[in-house]
Amino acid sequence: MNARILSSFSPQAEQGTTIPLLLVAGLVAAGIALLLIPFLGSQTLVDVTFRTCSLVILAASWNLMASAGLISLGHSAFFGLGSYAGILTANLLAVPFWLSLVIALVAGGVLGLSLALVTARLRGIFFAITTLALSEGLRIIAVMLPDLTGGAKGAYLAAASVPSQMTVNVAMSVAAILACLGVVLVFRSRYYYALRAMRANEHAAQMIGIYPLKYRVGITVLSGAMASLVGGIEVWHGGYLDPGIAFDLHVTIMAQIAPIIGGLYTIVGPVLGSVLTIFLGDATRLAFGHIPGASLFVFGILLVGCVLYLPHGLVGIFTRLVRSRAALSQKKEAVR
Amino acid sequence: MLKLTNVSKSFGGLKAISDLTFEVRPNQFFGIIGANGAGKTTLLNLITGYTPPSEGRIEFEGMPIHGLPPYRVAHCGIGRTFQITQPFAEMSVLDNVMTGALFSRNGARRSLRQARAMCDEPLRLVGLADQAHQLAGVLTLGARKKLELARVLVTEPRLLLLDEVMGGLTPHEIDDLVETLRRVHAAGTTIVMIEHVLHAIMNLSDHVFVLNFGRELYRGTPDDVVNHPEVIAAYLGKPLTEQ
Amino acid sequence: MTPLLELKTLQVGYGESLVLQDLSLSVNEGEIVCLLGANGAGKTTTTRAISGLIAPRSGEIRFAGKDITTLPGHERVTRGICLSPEGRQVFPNFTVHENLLIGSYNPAARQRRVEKLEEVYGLFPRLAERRKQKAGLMSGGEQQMLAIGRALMGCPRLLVLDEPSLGLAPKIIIDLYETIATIARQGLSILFVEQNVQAALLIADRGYVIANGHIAAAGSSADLSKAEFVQEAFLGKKPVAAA
Amino acid sequence: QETFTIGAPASLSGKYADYGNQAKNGVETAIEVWKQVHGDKVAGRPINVLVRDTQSNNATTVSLINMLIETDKVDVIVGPDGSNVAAAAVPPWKKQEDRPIWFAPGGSSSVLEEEVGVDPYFFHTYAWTYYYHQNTSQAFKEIMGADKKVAFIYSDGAYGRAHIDDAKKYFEEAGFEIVASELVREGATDFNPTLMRIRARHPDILYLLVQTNDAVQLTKQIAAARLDVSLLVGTAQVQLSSWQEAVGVQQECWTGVTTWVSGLKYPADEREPKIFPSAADFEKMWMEKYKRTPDFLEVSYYISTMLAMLAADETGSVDREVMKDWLEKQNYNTPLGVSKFEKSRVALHQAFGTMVVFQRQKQDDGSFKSVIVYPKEAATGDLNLCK
Amino acid sequence: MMDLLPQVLADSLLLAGLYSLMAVGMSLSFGIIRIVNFAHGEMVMLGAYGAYWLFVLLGLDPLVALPLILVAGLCLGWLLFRVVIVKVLEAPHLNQILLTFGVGLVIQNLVVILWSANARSTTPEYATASWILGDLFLPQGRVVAFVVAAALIAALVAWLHWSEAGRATRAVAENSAAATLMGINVRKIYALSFGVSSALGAATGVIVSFIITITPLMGFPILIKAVAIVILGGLGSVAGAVIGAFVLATGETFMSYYISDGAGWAEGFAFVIIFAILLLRPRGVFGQAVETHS
Ligand SMILES: Nc1ncnc2c1ncn2[C@@H]1O[C@H](COP(=O)(O)OP(=O)(O)OP(=O)(O)O)[C@@H](O)[C@H]1O
Ligand SMILES: Nc1ncnc2c1ncn2[C@@H]1O[C@H](COP(=O)(O)OP(=O)(O)OP(=O)(O)O)[C@@H](O)[C@H]1O
Ligand SMILES: CC(C)C[C@H](N)C(=O)O
Ligand SMILES: [Mg+2]
Ligand SMILES: [Mg+2]
Repeated sequence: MNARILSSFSPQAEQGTTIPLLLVAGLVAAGIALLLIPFLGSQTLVDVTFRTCSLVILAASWNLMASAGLISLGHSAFFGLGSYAGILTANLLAVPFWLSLVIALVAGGVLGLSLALVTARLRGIFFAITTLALSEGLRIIAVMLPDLTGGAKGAYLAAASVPSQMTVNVAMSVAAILACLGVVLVFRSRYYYALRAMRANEHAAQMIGIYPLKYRVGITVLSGAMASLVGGIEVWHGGYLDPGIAFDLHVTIMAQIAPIIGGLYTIVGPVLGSVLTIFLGDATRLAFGHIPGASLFVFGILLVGCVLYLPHGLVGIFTRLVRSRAALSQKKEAVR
Repeated sequence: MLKLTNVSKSFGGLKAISDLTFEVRPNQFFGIIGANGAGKTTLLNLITGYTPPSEGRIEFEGMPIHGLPPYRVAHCGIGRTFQITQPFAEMSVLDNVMTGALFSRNGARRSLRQARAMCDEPLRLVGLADQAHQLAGVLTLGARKKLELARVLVTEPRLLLLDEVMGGLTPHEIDDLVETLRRVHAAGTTIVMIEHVLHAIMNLSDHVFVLNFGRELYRGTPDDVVNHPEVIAAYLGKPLTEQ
Repeated sequence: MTPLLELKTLQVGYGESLVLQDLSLSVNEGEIVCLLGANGAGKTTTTRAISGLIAPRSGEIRFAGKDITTLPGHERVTRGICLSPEGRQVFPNFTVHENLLIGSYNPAARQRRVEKLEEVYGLFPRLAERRKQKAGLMSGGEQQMLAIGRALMGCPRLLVLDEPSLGLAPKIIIDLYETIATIARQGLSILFVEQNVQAALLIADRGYVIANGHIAAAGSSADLSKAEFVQEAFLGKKPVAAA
Repeated sequence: QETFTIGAPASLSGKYADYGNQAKNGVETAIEVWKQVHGDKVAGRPINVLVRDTQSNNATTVSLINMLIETDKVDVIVGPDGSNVAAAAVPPWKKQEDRPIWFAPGGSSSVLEEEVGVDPYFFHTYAWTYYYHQNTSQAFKEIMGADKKVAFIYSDGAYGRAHIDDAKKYFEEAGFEIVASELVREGATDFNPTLMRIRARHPDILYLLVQTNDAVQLTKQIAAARLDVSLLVGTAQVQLSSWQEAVGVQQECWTGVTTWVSGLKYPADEREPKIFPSAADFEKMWMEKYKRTPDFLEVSYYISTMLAMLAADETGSVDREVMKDWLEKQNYNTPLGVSKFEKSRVALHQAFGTMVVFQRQKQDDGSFKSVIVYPKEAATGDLNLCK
Repeated sequence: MMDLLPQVLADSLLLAGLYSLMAVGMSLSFGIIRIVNFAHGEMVMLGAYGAYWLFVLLGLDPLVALPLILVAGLCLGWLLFRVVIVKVLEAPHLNQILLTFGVGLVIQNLVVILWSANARSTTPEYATASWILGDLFLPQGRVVAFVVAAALIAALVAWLHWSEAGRATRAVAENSAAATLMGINVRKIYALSFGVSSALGAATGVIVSFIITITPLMGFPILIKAVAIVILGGLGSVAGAVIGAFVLATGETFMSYYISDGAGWAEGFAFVIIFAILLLRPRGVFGQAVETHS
């Protein structure tokens, strides 16, 4: 039992084919709750749920790339592209809500594909900075093509049929559930082994037959599509878009913070991390929001604290707890 | 089975491999020795696609493989270990081996469960079964060398290239490994082995190839090699019997 | 007389693994001591512990009568322990001359810099010829000379050499050993790690053999080269295990 | 007990923190004054002010608006500031069936106006971009004549993009010749290329359409470039004390256009003289409290907050229909002029669109003063040409 | 527009000086400690505020304040290293980036709390004066900044190459373990180089204090630009950073002069170059062999 729980949390999961019951149960319960909240919850709950789901997807998407050793400093590129794909197709081609989401999804996938192909030789910090450049570059394009994007003045969603807020909220919940399922599937498939092997050592990975580009493309397409989808949904939620919002570094940073304080390279880490990040963000905003600068100041301190004192995230703590308990029980057995 | 024709490799001005021609026949146990920097590791890198040869042809089972990327070479049925071990540090020993099982030639058709089932045998063979759940990153050098071997064995290569797998092992472990390799060989795997542990390589190989400054110095049976004056001068220093 | 260097029941490890389990040895003033052991036995780890690159888990290191167990590495240099590390570790983008200059970074050595430079250049004329060349472009053997010369620049009382003959041509190895003997005659103590056991035992006064994390054998060079244990493990005389 | 709740989303951190702080000062001062004058209650209810930080972030703003309306059930919204943030607040507010009355004392972008449309609950208490340029083009035409060459510099940010089209339109209509209209990047390190291009066109009037940060740097670079222009004009920044302090003596001759500037002569209101003192007294009060003259956002936030409280108190109701009807009818004399709401280009409720053109002029004691030069009835001095 | 060419070149040169100093500090801490310091922009910001307050409160000219601020920057960098950075020396790149980002966020908002978000600038006389040489027009402030930047970079290079401590610093950069064996206190050198890097950042702040606008958020655009330059030139190389700065400054200036709306696209130029360089020469023009595994 312990080993099973452990495997679902720890980065070095082993029982590849067995999905622990607890995890399944937890996920199903969380999924049902997520789907019900838009209908039953209070406005605050609905709002927090929406933002948490949004961050969960972004964090999971970022974490997928990171799992393959691809550190993205420009996740807002995907988010922003998705947002623009959503709003432009809705405004110019009058596509309905669901279709615009599909388009955002595809756009993100295509951007991921191009990124993977273009950066096939880059790793580590070099890949990271390319993504940063990608995001800033897209922002400049959006700013400099006002006839298309509305430019810095921004553009409002002018769709003929705006779905109800509840529909948009449900869409985000569904997307979050699908994203988590997607991640679970990836982490329970051969992909998971390829990703970790690539992250550890692309050289050696090749020698046992892994074609890194194939998996790199796969993962950036998936990850890009996920992040783009969030951008697409957010546009229908916010109804307004400008380049600063779309390609905001804040999106990237949040997408990184969540997995790091949750637990990098794990399934539940980004989810836990997102919940905690949203909580900390709201708490600091409510507690210190009336003093200029204070809310981000406190948030910064919390962030620094998390990096210093939770180097392996919440999951790390949990794993250590389970480990030491397992060790304890083993010792007891040995005594007997 | 493996055939090199006039293969050369230079790094800038340095000619690490010059004009090598040799052939490894099916089910041979082919030993390679040579001084440090003679070009042995470079040779393996050439065969497995990590560095393209400057000149020459490399064929495997009649197919040219020079210029193929490493993963394609691996899919052809060639496995190798690294002299400087390259474990996937954040994965457990078992996961390391499983990765091998999943992505080898036939791996595509295997489920995770099947791949998992294939790992026990190689782990047992190299003596890592006890440590299957440890993180590869914390293994000792010797254990890492064993892991290298297990990870490549599980891919069921037809040609196995070993780069100093015995370095870092105790004499006792070396003896065990010699036995293991003998069995792998007997089961039909062709093996090319680079080794400084002389008694192991002399004992296992049926053919020994001596490399010196990137060139062939001599080749022959182990007994021929250890008694050849040039080999003694370039590599052994003194006749084996005097050592 | 208290020994210059004394290691008492030292335990050293990396991460979860313990490499040296209970190691004690000593080096007297003006003595040449060699350290033998299989690959991965912990020889390098011992030299790293002595020069403070890794902290022991327990045990004691005494130098010139003082406890230096917790002294940081750079301060040990000031006290007179200089290491020529495994794999040479020269500063590749520094010129040969700069490498030597940085060797006498510690204040005591800085005062004797000119004199020491002359001494090193005298010892290795090759370095003098190449003083303006970038160290990274030097041949392996030249880099090894540089590493030793650099360690000498620090005006050591105890010179620790980790596999100084690695990558050197046999002829240079002979030169090197003569040099080591010369240095020792000037009153310096030397602790060196060597794979080339025969040569090592020729110039060393005493030797230690590390196995399984402790000293498995110790004694004068003459005794050691006769010991069956050493012969089996290092001199290739062990009959191949008939399993 | 039920309260009268004012939701005040303000950008207290992030890139608009400067504006957010002014917004907060305006709202808080209004509450303070109200309590001194009318006691602790509005329409018989205790006052509850929720100042919330948008962090200059659009997503946060959307959540804030949703929560203020649905969870906090605010009776009015005052804010937010900063064009992007204000723009982002529109859709979530409009989406709510029972949206409360919204005072917008910040955003000037006509994109925002178009999106709000004829919504009856939207009350704009600040000038739209086109007011700026109607006023300046008219002022300069009357004072200098229209046979002048104008060059515009606008930023690629929301501010510049929102202004440039209207600016060109009105100056062209007034008969000016537009010789250059140069885009600059927000936060660029060097504006010299742009200035050199403009120098080649020899404009008489150089008009900046950029935010304060860029304006500070541009002002200094323009001074260094020794452009031969007769008039330097800016929009929002010229009356901001932060700009004035940052550029020091270089503020000489800069001309601005705004709703509020020190030295306006609006009288006190007779019914509520303490709530709406004369412009001069208001300034005095502000000087006592903050040791400086108020900035324009502070004034419009103050007045908007006051109007919200009066609407409830006078009608004795917090019903938005009742308040809206009252607001449509009221007209106070405020420090910003008469508070009557009228139709603007698109939107239904617009007050304080009257703008004045003023110039920073050096006084004998070496200090600088904003001299109002247009409209004539408000003028306190003449427009000087720059040397 | 060819007659503008001398002016274009002069503008490029002056801008390049500024960019060089922005990037060199950042490059230094990466080259020696292997840390991409995302709080470097905040060092610049603090330097600018330092210059501002000394200017406003004590009437000190920024150039007079420069030595004081260099020392203060050094101390602050040293302290920052000792208190937080040292704890992530061995951590993955990602944790380091996030940590320094968090530190930047804290500093930024601390400044907002202490001094508000108002825009500020220092106004020494040379900030708004200029020299005119024939057709050539040289803003004094920028010339001053260029001279200061050049002098500081020259001093840094001289220190690195000819002083004992500088040599030790380079040794640490090349091989920190071997440096210990030379008797060099590696931690101290790390702290020192982080301090020097911060001091250079603060010095950048001083010279931009009379050129661009001082706000709590001014650091981020500077950081992005510095990152671009450092990547262009190759991580960890001072010469590379200077060359990268020249490439970027020249490109931006030319675009602004010769392309309509070029000023708006100019920043895009940096990113196009980054892409091109990374694709053609993943280690930058002057890159040292930098480990690419994170
Ligand atoms: N990438 C490279 N660039 C330049 N020179 C190289 C490179 N790789 C290897 N060399 C050089 O080529 C020569 C052969 O190296 P190789 O690693 O093949 O030796 P080896 O025979 O495996 O030695 P050892 O027994 O020490 O493993 C050496 O001199 C080495 O320095
Ligand atoms: N940085 C490290 N992290 C973890 N384990 C290490 C590390 N360095 C060495 N080891 C392990 O410690 C053991 C002893 O290594 P050491 O380098 O001291 O051996 P050695 O006797 O010098 O061997 P060689 O003859 O190969 O140089 C080896 O098993 C090695 O795997
Ligand atoms: C906040 C205000 C000063 C106005 C803002 N700059 C805008 O254009 O909307
Ligand atoms: Mg080799
Ligand atoms: Mg060793």
